[in-house]
Formats: sequence, C-alpha cells, structure tokens
Amino acid sequence: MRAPDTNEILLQVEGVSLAFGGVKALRDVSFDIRKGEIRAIIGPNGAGKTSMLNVINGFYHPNHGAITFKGRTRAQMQPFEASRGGIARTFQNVALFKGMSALDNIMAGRTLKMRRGLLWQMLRYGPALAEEIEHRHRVEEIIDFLEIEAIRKVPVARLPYGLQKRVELGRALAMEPDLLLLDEPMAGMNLEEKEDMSRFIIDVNNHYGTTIALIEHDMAVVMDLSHRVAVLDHGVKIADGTPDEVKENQAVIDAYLGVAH
Amino acid sequence: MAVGGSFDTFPKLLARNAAQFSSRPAFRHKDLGIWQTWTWAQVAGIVRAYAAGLHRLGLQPGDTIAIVGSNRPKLYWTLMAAQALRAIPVPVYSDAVADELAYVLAHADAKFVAAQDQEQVDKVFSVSDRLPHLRKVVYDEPRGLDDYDHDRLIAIHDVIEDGRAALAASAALGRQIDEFIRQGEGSDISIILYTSGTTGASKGVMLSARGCIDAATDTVRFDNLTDKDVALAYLPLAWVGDHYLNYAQGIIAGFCMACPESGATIEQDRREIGPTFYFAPPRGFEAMLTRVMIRIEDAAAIKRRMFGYFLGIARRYGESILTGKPVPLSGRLLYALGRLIVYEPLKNVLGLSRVRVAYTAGEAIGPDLFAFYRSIGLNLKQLYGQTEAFLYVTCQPDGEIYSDTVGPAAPNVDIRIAETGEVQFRSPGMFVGYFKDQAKTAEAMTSDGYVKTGDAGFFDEKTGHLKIIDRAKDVGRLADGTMFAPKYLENKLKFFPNIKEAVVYGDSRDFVCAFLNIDPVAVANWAERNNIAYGSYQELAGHPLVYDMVAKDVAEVNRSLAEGKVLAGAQIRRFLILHKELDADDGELTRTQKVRRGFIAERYAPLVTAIYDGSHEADISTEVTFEDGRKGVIAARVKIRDLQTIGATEPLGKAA
Amino acid sequence: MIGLGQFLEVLIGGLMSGVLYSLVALGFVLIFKASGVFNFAQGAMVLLAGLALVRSLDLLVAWGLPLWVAIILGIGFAAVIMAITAWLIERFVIGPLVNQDALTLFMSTIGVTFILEGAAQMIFGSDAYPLRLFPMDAWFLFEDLFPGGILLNKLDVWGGFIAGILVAGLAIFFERTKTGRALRAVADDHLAAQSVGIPISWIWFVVWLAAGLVALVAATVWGTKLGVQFSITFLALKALPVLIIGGLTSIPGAIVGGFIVGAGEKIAEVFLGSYIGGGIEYWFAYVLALVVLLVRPQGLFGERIIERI
Amino acid sequence: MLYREAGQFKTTYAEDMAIFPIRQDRIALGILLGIAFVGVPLLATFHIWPFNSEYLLWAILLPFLILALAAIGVNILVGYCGQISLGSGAFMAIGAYSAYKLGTGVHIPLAWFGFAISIPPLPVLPSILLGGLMAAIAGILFGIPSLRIKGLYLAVATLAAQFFFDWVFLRVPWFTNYAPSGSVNAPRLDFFGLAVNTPIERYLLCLIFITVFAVLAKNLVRGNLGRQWMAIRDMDIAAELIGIRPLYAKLTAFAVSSFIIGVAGALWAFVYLGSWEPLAFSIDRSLQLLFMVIIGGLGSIMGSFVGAAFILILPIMLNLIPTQLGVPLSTETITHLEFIIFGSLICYLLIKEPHGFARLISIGKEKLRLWPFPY
Repeated sequence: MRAPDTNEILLQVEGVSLAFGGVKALRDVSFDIRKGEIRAIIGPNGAGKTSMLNVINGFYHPNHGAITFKGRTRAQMQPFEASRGGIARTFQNVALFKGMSALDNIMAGRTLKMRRGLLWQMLRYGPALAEEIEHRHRVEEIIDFLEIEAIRKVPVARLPYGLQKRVELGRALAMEPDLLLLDEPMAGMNLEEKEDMSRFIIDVNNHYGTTIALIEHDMAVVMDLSHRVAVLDHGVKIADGTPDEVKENQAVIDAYLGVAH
Repeated sequence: MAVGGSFDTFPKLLARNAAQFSSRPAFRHKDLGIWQTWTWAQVAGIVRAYAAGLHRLGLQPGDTIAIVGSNRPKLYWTLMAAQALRAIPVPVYSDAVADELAYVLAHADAKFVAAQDQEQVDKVFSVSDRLPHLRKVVYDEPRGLDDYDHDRLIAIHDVIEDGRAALAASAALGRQIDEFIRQGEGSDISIILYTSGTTGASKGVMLSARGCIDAATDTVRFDNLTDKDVALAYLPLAWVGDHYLNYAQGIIAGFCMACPESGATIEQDRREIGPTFYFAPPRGFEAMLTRVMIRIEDAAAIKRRMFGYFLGIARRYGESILTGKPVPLSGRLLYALGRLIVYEPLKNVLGLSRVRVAYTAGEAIGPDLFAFYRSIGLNLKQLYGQTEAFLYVTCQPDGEIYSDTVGPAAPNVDIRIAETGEVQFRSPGMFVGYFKDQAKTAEAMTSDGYVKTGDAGFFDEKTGHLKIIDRAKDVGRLADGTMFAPKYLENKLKFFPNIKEAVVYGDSRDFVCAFLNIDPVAVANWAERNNIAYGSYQELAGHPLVYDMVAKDVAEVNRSLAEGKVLAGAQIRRFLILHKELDADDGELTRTQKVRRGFIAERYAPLVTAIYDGSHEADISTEVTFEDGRKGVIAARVKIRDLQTIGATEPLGKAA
Repeated sequence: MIGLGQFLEVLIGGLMSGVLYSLVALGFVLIFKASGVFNFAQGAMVLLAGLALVRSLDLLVAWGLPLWVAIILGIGFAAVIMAITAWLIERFVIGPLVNQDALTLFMSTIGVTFILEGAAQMIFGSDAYPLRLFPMDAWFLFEDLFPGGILLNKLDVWGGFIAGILVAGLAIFFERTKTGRALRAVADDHLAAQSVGIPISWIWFVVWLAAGLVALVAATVWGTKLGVQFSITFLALKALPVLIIGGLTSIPGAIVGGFIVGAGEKIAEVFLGSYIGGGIEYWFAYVLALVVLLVRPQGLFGERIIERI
Repeated sequence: MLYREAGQFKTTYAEDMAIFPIRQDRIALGILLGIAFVGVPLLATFHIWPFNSEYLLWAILLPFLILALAAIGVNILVGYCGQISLGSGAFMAIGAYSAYKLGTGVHIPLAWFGFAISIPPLPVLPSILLGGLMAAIAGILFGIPSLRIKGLYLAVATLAAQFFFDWVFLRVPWFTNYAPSGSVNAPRLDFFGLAVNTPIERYLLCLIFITVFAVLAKNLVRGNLGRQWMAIRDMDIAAELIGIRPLYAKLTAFAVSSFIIGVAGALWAFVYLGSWEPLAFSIDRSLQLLFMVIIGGLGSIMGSFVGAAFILILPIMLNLIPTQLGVPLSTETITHLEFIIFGSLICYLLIKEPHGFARLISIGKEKLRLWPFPY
C-alpha cells in the first residue's frame, strides 16, 4: 500500500474533552491526521470512538479543546458546515435515504456541487439539465468504481446490508471530500464483504488520494489497512503509532483483553 | 452487400464501412449506466489513431499482440488496429490461469499485450520472465493501476491520444498508416486463435484474412444480416465463435456489436439492447430455460396454468407455424393468442423478441430444449463447425430445422465422410495451419487438402443433413462390423427426462445394450402421480412399471435409429436399470460428470456378462462411498429387459 | 373602562372553561405518555362517549326508569362503548403500527377520528342532544363588592371539581398501580417494557380505555354545557394547543395549559376583541401555542427533547 | 405483458432520466392527454354521453383538476419533505383572497400618514399567480417553526395557520372588500382577452394549469431540490452531513407547496366556485387534501391525481350504487359512510401500503413489465 505523500497535517485534534451530563465520553484526547493517509481510531466498545467522529464533524461540541482542520481552528460548527469544509462520513448503522434509489442516494451526495436554483430546476432545461447530466456522469463513475452497476436503480431499502454500506460509501465519495470519516465500515459484514470493503477503502485512498479516518473495534481489519493507528479506551488515548507499534503496546493488549484499570 | 476481392482484409472493410455506414452504430458498450455508442466513422478514426499510436510504440507488421480480457470496444479496436498494421492479434481466454496465459503468450512470441484491467495486467507481469519478446502492455481500465510503474505499461486511451496527436502533427505518419492498410493482402494471417487446451497443449490456429472474410461473407448472405442488425458481444474474445459471429460478420455486414456492462448484468443488458442475431451454446439455452421454469414456479397458480397450457399449444403448433407447415385454423388462433399473452412477453423479458436468427452449437442439444425455443417462435438453428474451419462447416437453413442434425454443408463448403466415418471438409475459411507446428498441421490435413474434423458423422438420407454422432476415435463397431456410436446413443437416451445417465456397450459385441440410471426426481414425481409405493431408490429403480416406462423411451431411441440407415444396426437389444446412481465419488463418472464406460464395465462385470449371456436377472454387489465418506456394500438383483429391435433395411456402414 | 369585577369574572370564567380543555387534554397526555401517539381522535372520542351516553339516557328514561338508575346504566353503557372502541383501535390500528414513526401514527389517528365521527353519528344520530347532568344555574359572588357580583357557573365548578378528581386519580394510577408503572416503562422504552414481560398490547388497551373514560367524563361536562353535538370535536381540537403549551407529557401541564388557554382567550376576546374584531377565541390558543413552540418547544412542563444520532 | 421493452435502450443520460423512459408509458400518456385535451371538449360540445349533461364537467372533472393540483402541493410538503400540514386549506384561502384583492384592486388606507397605497385591478392570470406567491410567503412564515420543531408539533403550528386565517378572512372586512354578507364574487375571467365562462372553457383552463404545474413539480422532485427534500424526510441528520441545509430544504418545500396550493385555491374560488365564503377553505378542506395524498400516495405526483379522483368519486358512488340497487341512502348516512370509509382506508393504507394507490399501481405495472414472470 502506498504511503502518504506528505507529512502535512490535515486535521489536528487538541485536548478535546466531551461529557454528557456526568458521563465523560472523551478525556483530553489529542491526535492528528496527515494528508493522504489512512488513519485508524480503534478501541474496545464504548471507548468513545464514535463520539470522536461526532466531534470532528460537528454533531457534538467539545467542552474543552480545539480542532484545527485545513489550518482553520474552530470551536463549534454545524454538521453541514463540516460537509462544506470537505468532511464526509459514513455511519456505523447505515444512514441511507431509505425512500430513494441507490443512484439518487449518491446523487444527493453531489448537492454541494450543484449550483442551479429552484426556477432552473423547475424547468429542467438547458443549464439545469446539463448540470444534472454532468453530475450523473460523475456519480456513474463512482458506481462503476464501487462495482454496484447492477443495483443502480434499486431502492436502497431492498438492498442487503453489505451493499447498503457500499452505497453509503458512494454517497460520501460523491462529495469529493478532503477527509472521509468511516464509522466501523466493516461492522456486521462477512469475511468476503470485509475484504471487498478493505479493497475499496485502499483504492479510494490511492485513486482519489482521499485522507481517510476510520473507526473499528476489530483490530485485525485495521492493521493491514491503515498507515497509523490511534487507540482509545474509556475516552482516553492510550496509544498512537504504526500498526506494528500499536500491536506491541502493552496498554493496548490489556485494553483488548479487558484487564481492569 | 457485395464484398468484392478489393476488400480482402478487415482494415479495408473498416474503411469501407466508415464510408458506407458512416453514421450507423458500430459498437455499443453499457458503461456508466448508458449505452455509449460509436459509429463506424468514429471507430475508423479511433482505430487509425490507435494504430498510429501502436506503430510509434514499435508494433511492426508480422508482430503478434495478445489480447486478454472480456468483450470491450477497446479490445476489439485493438484487433482492428493490429490488423491495420499487418500485425497479428492473438486473443486469449480472460479466465486463463497464469500458466496457460504464459504458454500461449510465449508460444505466440507476443510482443505486445492488450489487457482489460488490473487483474489481467497482474497475470501478465506475474509470468513476464517467461515472455522474452514482451515489449509493452496496454490496458483498458486504469482502476488500481495508478501506482504501477508505467515504463512497460500504458493505457490504451493514452496510446490512442498519442496516435491522434502524432497524426495531427505529421501527415507522413498518416500516409504510412494508410500504406500499411493498402499493402494488406488476403493472404495475410489475420488472426491466431488458440484452441482451448482440453486435449494436450493448445494449438494456435492461423486464419488468413481472405479466408475469414470469404467465409463470413457467405454466412452473412446466408442469414442476410445487414447494418440494421445488432449482436450482443458476450462470447469469449478468444473463441472462434466470437471472432466469427460478432467481429467478422459484424464488419462485413456492418452491424452493431453491443458489449454488456459486466458479467453480472448480461441478462439485463440483453433485454435492453434486444439483439437481432444471437448465439449461445446449448447449456446457455438450457440455463435460460431452467431459470424461466424456476421463476414461473413462483407465479400464481392461474398464471402457471395459463403458461403451461400455452406452452402446450406452442409445442403442438409452434414448430410447424415457424417452418410454414399447414396448421388448422383453431391452432393458428390459439397460437396467436399464446403469442400475445405468453410467447412474445416471455421472449421480450428474455430479450430475445427481436432476434431474427439464433444459433447454437458445440454439443448435442436436447430435442425438448430445442423445440421449446423454436415453438415460442425463436428462429433457433444449429450449426456445426470448428476453429480450423473458422467456425462454419454446416448450418441449418431456415425451414429445414431438426434437433438431431446440424444441417447441410454451409455455402461453398465441401464435406465428405471418410470410410472411417470421420467428417472431412474443405471450406473458404479453412485454416492456414497451426502456428509454429508443421507436424500437427500435417496431421490435421488429408493429402488431398481436406481438414479432418475428428468427428464421426453421416448424412441423414431423409433430410440430407449432416448428423454428428461422436468423436471419431470413440466410434466402435459391433462384431458384425455395424457402426455404433456409444455417445450418440447415450445422448439420445439422456434426452428423456426419466433417464439421468446411460452407458452403452457393444463395441465388438453381437449387439448393443444399455445400463441406465433413472432420474430420481422425475421418476419419483411420476411414481407419486401414479401412486406407486417404493421404499428406496433401489426399489424404485427395480420397479416393473418403471422398467415399462423406460422401455418405451429406449424403444423410441431404437425407432429413431431405424429411420436412419447408418446406425439402424446399432439398436439397443437389451437394457437394465442400475440399482444405484452412478457417482463421481465411486469413480464411475469423471468430475465433469462424464461416464467412464471402461471402469463401469469392470465394476459391473457380472451385469455385463449377464446381459450378453441372455439371462434375465443378475446379482451384483458393489462397494459404495456414502456422503460422509464411509464405505459400504450394496447388493441387488438387477432385472434385464429385452427389446424388439425395429427391423431396418440392410444397414449400411458395414466395413466394406 | 372595564371594572375589576368584570375582569375577575372574565378571568374566572376563562379559568373554568380552561378546565374543560384540560379534561380533553388529559386524554391526549395519557396516550402520548404511554405510546408516543399524538391522538388526534381524542375529540372524536368525546363526541362518541357523549352521544352514547345521552342517547342511551334518553332511551332509558323513555322506558320509564328512574333518572338515577338511567344515569348509572347510561354511563355504564357509554363506558362499555369506550372500552370496545379502545380495544378495536389497539387491535386494528395502533397494534399493527407499533414501531412506526410518530408521523404515521399521528395520521392513523386522523383516520380513526373519521371512523369514530362517522360511526358515532351513524349509530346515535347527528343532531344536537341536550344533556342535563349538572345544574346549569350560577352563583353570584361578592355582590356587595361589585355591582351585580361575579357570575360563577355551577357547571364550571363541577367541571373543575371533576377535573381535580381525575388528576388525583390518574396520579395515583401512574404512581401506585402496577399497570400505571408499566405504562411509564412503556413510554420510556417499548423494548425494555416488553422484556420485563408486560404485554404491550394490554398496556395500550388500558391507555386507550383510560383516555376513553376521560373523554366520557369530559363529555358529561361539555354535553351539559353545549349539548352533545358534532361541533364538540372542534372544541376538543383546542386541547392540542393546550398540550403544546403545557408540555405533551405532563399531566399538570395539561391542567395549567388549560387554565392559560381558557383565561387567555377569554381575556383577549374581551379586551382585544373589540379592537381587532371579535372571535379571537377561535385562533388565540393556536397562535399562543405557536409562540410557545418557538421559544420553548417542549412546552412549560414538558421534558427536554434531546436530539439523538 | 403490454410492455415490450427489449430494444429500448438509452444512449444518453437525458433519455435515461426522462420522466417516462418506457415507450409504452409515453404512448399511454399521449393517449390520455389526447382524451383530456381533445376528446372531452369534443364530447362535451356535442353533448355526447357521458357529457350529455354538464354534471360530469362541473361536479367531477373541474373540482378533480383543481383539487389534484392542490394535492400536488400538499404532497410536495408532506410526501416529499415529510413535513405534516393541517393548514393547507388556509393556504388555499390565502391564494384565493389575495388573488381576489389583486383582481379587484388593492387599496390600503394609511390614515396616519394621510395617504393610501392603491393598486389598480390586475388581470386574472397575474392575480392568480401573485395569489400563489402570497401563499408561498405565508407558507415560509409558518414553515419557520419547522426548523425547531418536528412533525407532531408542526401539525399544531399549521393548525394555527388554519384557524388564524379562517378568522382573518371572516372577520377582517378589508379582505372581502367590505361585502356585508362576507361572501365575495370572483372578477370575470378573461385571459388575454379570451373570456372563460362555459364549463368546457373552465375545464380547459384548469387542465392547462395542472398540466403545466404537474410537469414543473415533477421536474423539481426528480431534481437536486427534490432529492434534498426526500433526504430531509428520510434521515435529516445524514442529510445535513452531505451538506444539505435544513433551513433551505424545508423552507423551499413550504414555499413551493404553498405556492401551488395557493394557485389551486385561487382557481377553486375563481373558476369553480365563482362566489365563496371562508368556509370553503376550512380545516375540513385541509384534512380532505391530506387524505388525498395519503390515499393517493405520499411522495408521488401521480398519486395526487389518484387520491383526488378517489376522494371525489367515492361519495358519488355511495350515492349512485345504493340508488341503483333500489336502497337510496339519506345524504346524512352517505356523509357518515364516507367518513368511515375514508378513515378505515387511511388506517388500512398506512398499515399495509404507506405509499398508497400510486404504489399499488406501480406494483401492477412492474408485474406487467415482467409478465409472465412474478418477479
């Protein structure tokens, strides 16, 4: 697998803490994501992985700490602002638009790129049609890339889980994000599906040069996929480094064996 | 359209098409969700640029360029571009494993390889150390190839663009390309097709440009294909069938080759594009029919009944209506109704409703299967051919269709039957020789220039059509010298739904006899319907009523044999139904489910003796392997049935 | 210039009529608490209960039964009707729609509304039927303080009294009884409730029954005030804003909301109506609710609505 | 079975994204339009059955067209964007009264400033469209709460709109030009000098309106905006994540929806009723429209037509059939039956087929396409 071209830092998380009432989901977590790398955030269930993602793309607003994305440090923002900034994301339990076809779901991912206003769309003529076609073409390339031609026009609700995950990835790719957050992309998949998904993730990283941050609790998957791995446990970062380093790390081993703290 | 001698190579024809059918579609490819389309004029332009590009990469006349991948316009264009440069394209089966690939590429001295995608590129590079001549690999789909080192690798798209730029830059290059095309002669080797290496190492069949074109021109006339036609290009590129039916005929008739989106979408794509010329091997049609039946099973009861009823109607009248035989008015009306609510919709869903001409070939096709498609109004015909002939040896003209013949000699093909019963032919398309293999070439030819097919067959005197009965080497003779073709008989027997497997003996014996396996499913259903009680397969197999039923089938086979002179002597005199199913685990079948006649003869020796010494039953005990791998012995007393053979006129085919 | 007396009178009158809204609102709250269903049909249930009661009453009286017997039987009959209704709704509408999104459930109750209104009027007739269960005359208080005193309808007092009892009853029901606690469990989390082994269908039946009985009570008061007739359903609709203001899940909220709406719209009617044209009552409650929604979506007493991801 | 799709392939995205990609559908539609635009008027002019009386035009076709238009509006909001509305009637009213005011001349006396704003009467067409515009503006205003509150709460907000405007048009005489009875009369309908009076003319007018609007609406819902609406409907959080601004998506839905409903309201008042009172746009109307989209099919333009047709025809059937059977029902019983049937149907559909008749139709169509196969 290709190594990231630069050490330029795309996203910097500094001393982020997050609490719901009494529950501390994250405690003073800091790490960075470099441009063009595949960055894994792993940890046992309830380690605060998803909370971390939610902080990054603006669902949760951290109580302390700051996040610097593309050189801009910010305290708070709305999810759709994050998406404007170039952060895309998939969910642990697929969050597709159930009433729409796979194609429309991915097309929806192009929203930010589409400019024509209400009246043009209403006429669906000239520039409006041209725009629609242009984006359809881009979306078709993604469909081709993810090898889901056969289910293009099927309502996503009818698709098996594995394919839904793929469509969701497609929707995220359609945004041409700078940073792609994947929340347990392999959750609930059989081995074959997992291998497919890993291949797609690597290809995305190679082909589009997209920076990817993915969460997994299954270490095995992550190790041969990612350039660097950060390990969370009970909301605290307990390790950070290359897969091999992390594998050796005692704290990590304990955390996964569930040794009492 | 007349294809005069002036058009004796494909590049010249392409130029003609660019002029004659300029704006007609030449290629379609379901890609990115729509049918991307290229007209003949466009294709000619692209191919010219492509040729220029390849030329600049160093592809010389006489060089070979291998093509590995599934049906993609760019790969077809590679064929065209190579031929334009008088280089020789060598398509290779895309599912070939690295070793086979290595063998062919090495044997063909491939200097260039055109690969479809990463998978194929990887395969090529994995064996590149065995390919001394390999200069460059060009590829169609860039996916995943981004960070490969590109000094031996280049995208076809880039080659074309480079060529286009170069052509724009220098008129000289353009003239040079045109010169190559002009210089091209009918005697040039147009393509080398490697026969799939089922028997020994695969051989490279060299075909001349004129040969290809003349042969294809004849059949294009024969089926009057025109630029209005469309073919679904889904057959393996490396198979003569695709090169002939789609590529050669396509260029000559100027019809459109439509490439499916992917293997998974062929069904859908066939329905969308609605081909007018269609080929599939018998198993292809069989699979289609099976799917039809399965899907219908899930339909509502009324629908099922209606479907069944109208298929009945079709069976009764369809064939005759298609071949224009007289049919009672009531029949015509019912059939018309059936057309409206079953046949046409069915063909439509299958994407066959626009098909004018459909062919099948490669193996014997079951009469029922064949009849089914014919009866719903699909003009399905059989042809017989082989790579060495550039496909066609015989084909069935409209209106003379029989499930058990392969038709009369194709236009300008000259067929004869050797004393050995082997079919031999001379045809316009016949091959020049095997690449780098004089010896084999010599073997394959007769002294007087006929090609040996290695198949045994005879002309059915009623229809005058050729009947292929078996591989020549398998054909045996009874003690009295009567010709006898076990496989032919076995196939005939197996076409009956009740008979699953059949093994026929008779070589250097007095008469022919058969060991049969009943089809447990079919027969069990039958037993249920006629409430016949039975405890086990063995019991069912031994049941007298079952014997009666099967006897009818066998008698049927004999009757059909009696109709023809040649095999009339080889009728089945006695048969028995085996007490157990022939099973690959017991070594009775090959893993590909072919019967191992010899082995079975040894294993069931007592039965063989019994059946020839005229006794009416025999005891047999055989060791068997159960599902779980345990071994056990089953013993049984197997009955033997005699059959009246139908007296025929003094059989021919005796050794003279 | 409007005197204090008149003001008090209006205020009290408003508060009292507010109680009537509360009576219907209570029904909504019950169902919403337990099943998260926003029951548009509550008004229709009031109509149904009222018609069942008044018609049977007329009949029984016509048969010459003594009034008090008739009343008991009539109420009993109406109660049975509401029980059947509750069962049918649970069995055929809410049951099948379990775990559907709130919007679907809401629309289904609109469907129920129409069924009930149609059926009720078809069976029991569609005229206005006078109901006389409570005294209609009024007291005049503080006549020495204010000229003419302050008018106070006995009926309104009765209504307040009954509402009080109902609230107390419900409070006890929710806090003390097993089913009551089960209801709260269900409200919090269906699966959890199922896992503790409470048959959810039973729970919901009970809820709808309770709502039905509350509707019956409301009907007795309202019927007496306005006569039992179709238009009751519209007044019942006003319980919606009452809820929004009080908070969907809060029983006290329903009461307070009722007071606010009742008093508010009366006062507005009297003191603003003259300037911007009468009939403010018609919309005042809704607009007030709208305002509350904008500043405090969960209402005065409602639990905070937390966005989950 | 009727479909013969083999050989119908798409070579451009434009073809592939057409409203009716299948040839047979286009043919069917063509025939339908032919009947609607040519057949009906011809039959009607020569009083050929079933147009021998004007009943069919007046009592069925005209209301059908206008209510179908309104239903399209409601469907955009409820079906596509998932925002419940019980105030559609109010928006029809706003359309109607605004159009009425603009059509009869607006006079706003600003006593304190000592002058008055006066707009001369506008021609009918602009007044109708501006009426729609007014409704759209009101729609946006009452849609704003939808940003903070979800479904059920929104229902109440829209109810507020309903009752408030009922009252406004009832009690503020300015809107009714101080008509003592509170009932107002539409200005005479002429479009570019063509007077529209006879039922046929009115029918054609409405037909043109709905055809145009149906196409425009269809274009919207299958375009980027439509996808945004449906995204908000299906999973608003995910929608935000791909850059959809809830504010924009929801308010456009409210605006477009109310605009169409407003225009429908204006047509209802001008073309169908001629003279009307606020009652014509009461909450009953709102519920009726809501039923149309639920029954016809949430999230389907075609469904809006189906729903409207059903809701209009059922009562007539209820009236007709028993009479044919010789057991005529009293008008009351019929209304009650209507109530029960509509109610039951709503519940049934919500349980069995949340996408209404439209889905049933498209399922049937799929069956025909795959005939003789079941799938």
